[in-house]
Amino acid sequence: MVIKYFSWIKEYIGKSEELIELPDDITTIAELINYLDNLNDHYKRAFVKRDLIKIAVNKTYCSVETKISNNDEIAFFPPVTGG
Amino acid sequence: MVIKYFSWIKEYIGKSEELIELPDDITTIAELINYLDNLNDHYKRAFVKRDLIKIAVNKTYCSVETKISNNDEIAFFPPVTGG
Amino acid sequence: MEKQTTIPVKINIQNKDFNVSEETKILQQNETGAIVNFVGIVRGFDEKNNNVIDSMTLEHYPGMTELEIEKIVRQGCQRWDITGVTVIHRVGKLLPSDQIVFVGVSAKHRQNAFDSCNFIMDWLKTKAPFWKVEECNNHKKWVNYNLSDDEATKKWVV
Amino acid sequence: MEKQTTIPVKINIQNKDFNVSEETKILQQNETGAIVNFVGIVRGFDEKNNNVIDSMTLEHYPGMTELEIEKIVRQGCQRWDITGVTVIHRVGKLLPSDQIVFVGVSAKHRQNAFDSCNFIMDWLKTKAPFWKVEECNNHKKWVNYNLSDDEATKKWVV
Repeated sequence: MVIKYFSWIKEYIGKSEELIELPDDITTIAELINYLDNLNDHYKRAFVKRDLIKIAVNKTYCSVETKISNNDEIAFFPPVTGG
Repeated sequence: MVIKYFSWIKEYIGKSEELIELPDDITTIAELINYLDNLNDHYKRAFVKRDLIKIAVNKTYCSVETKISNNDEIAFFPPVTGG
Repeated sequence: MEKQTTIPVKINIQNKDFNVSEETKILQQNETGAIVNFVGIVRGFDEKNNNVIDSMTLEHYPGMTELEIEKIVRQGCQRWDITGVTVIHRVGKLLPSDQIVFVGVSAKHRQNAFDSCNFIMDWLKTKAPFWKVEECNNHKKWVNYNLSDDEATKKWVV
Repeated sequence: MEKQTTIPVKINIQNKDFNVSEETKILQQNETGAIVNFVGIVRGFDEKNNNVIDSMTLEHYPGMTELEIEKIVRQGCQRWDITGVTVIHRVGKLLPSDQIVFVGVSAKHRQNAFDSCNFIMDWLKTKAPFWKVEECNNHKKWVNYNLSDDEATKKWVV
């Protein structure tokens, strides 16, 4: 699974993209966030304001309940500020 | 008094501008229109749709009740179609 | 407190064409964050009468046209917080797809630019003394005004 | 009857600047009578935090940005009778008074151009994945989103 990070989330985690092997017991975005949150303090800091964080699966907005699989591209980013 | 005509009113009357000496008994636009209307058929034809005609005194919109004097610049024109 | 109304305003009635990029640059002031431009284009077909148009000629009432546009712009400046306004209207003979009118407004914030540009354009359509005559096969026809243009101004009545 | 939605649409995410005149010309189609352009400008001052800005850098999510803008444009095409749409958004480093975003819409009639341009801009602000970081004295600060941008989209809910 590819995970992409943008803006200050990218800076907190220290990378813009990573490839992980999705553990079998993780089936939703909410579970993935809990998994990442427990990896180390960088992820923990990034996901502190998790209610604010926007999520995309395969480049489409989705919610924490969205089902995911190992072939998906996940992205975590703050509210957008273009225009 | 200068009177200006625009668009199809100018064409009906056959001139874009004329200088007239305002008769003493004419004090409003309504009276001026009646006076012009009686001059000849060209004016009569121009003023047939008089409810439609817009009036300006000294380059400001006004109504048929507006008081006028010999120093004024009067204009008669159809509803505007710019833009 | 009275609203600031001493912003740069440019009003031109002219035969020659205008350049939208240049006008956009001119509208930029210190605090500008948003610019909304309206560009009117001569259409080659008169929908209402099902007529092809070869050309169109615009006449206006010199002096009064500028005064009326100034009044509209002043109202726009009082109603919205904007940083610059340009109105350019062409007169004389124009061909289909020619640019005919430019209304550009700059503002700090975008909704003020959108609304004031829309407002100025709507009122220009019903108040500024311009008249169009359409030419087709050496036949000319004065354009009738649109009732829908009067309707359009109603949304600005508070 | 389904609305015609096969109009020319151009969506570009790019580093380089854009030319408003050229984009306006491209928007002109056969039946176009009105073009409304929105141009966003980098401001040199952050009002909310009382900060001068030296420069700003924009990043985006390649692929998703284009998809989100396409969705917004498609909704605009279904809702209004329009003849062309162009959206250009710059990324990378920009300086105060640089042009940052262009949204242009052409239509037969002006109100459709005004409303659809306003609609596309409002939704772009809340949906298109771009992020701004402001630079000042070698210090950088990610721009916070504006609650007022969410509010702005509410006027389009029918």
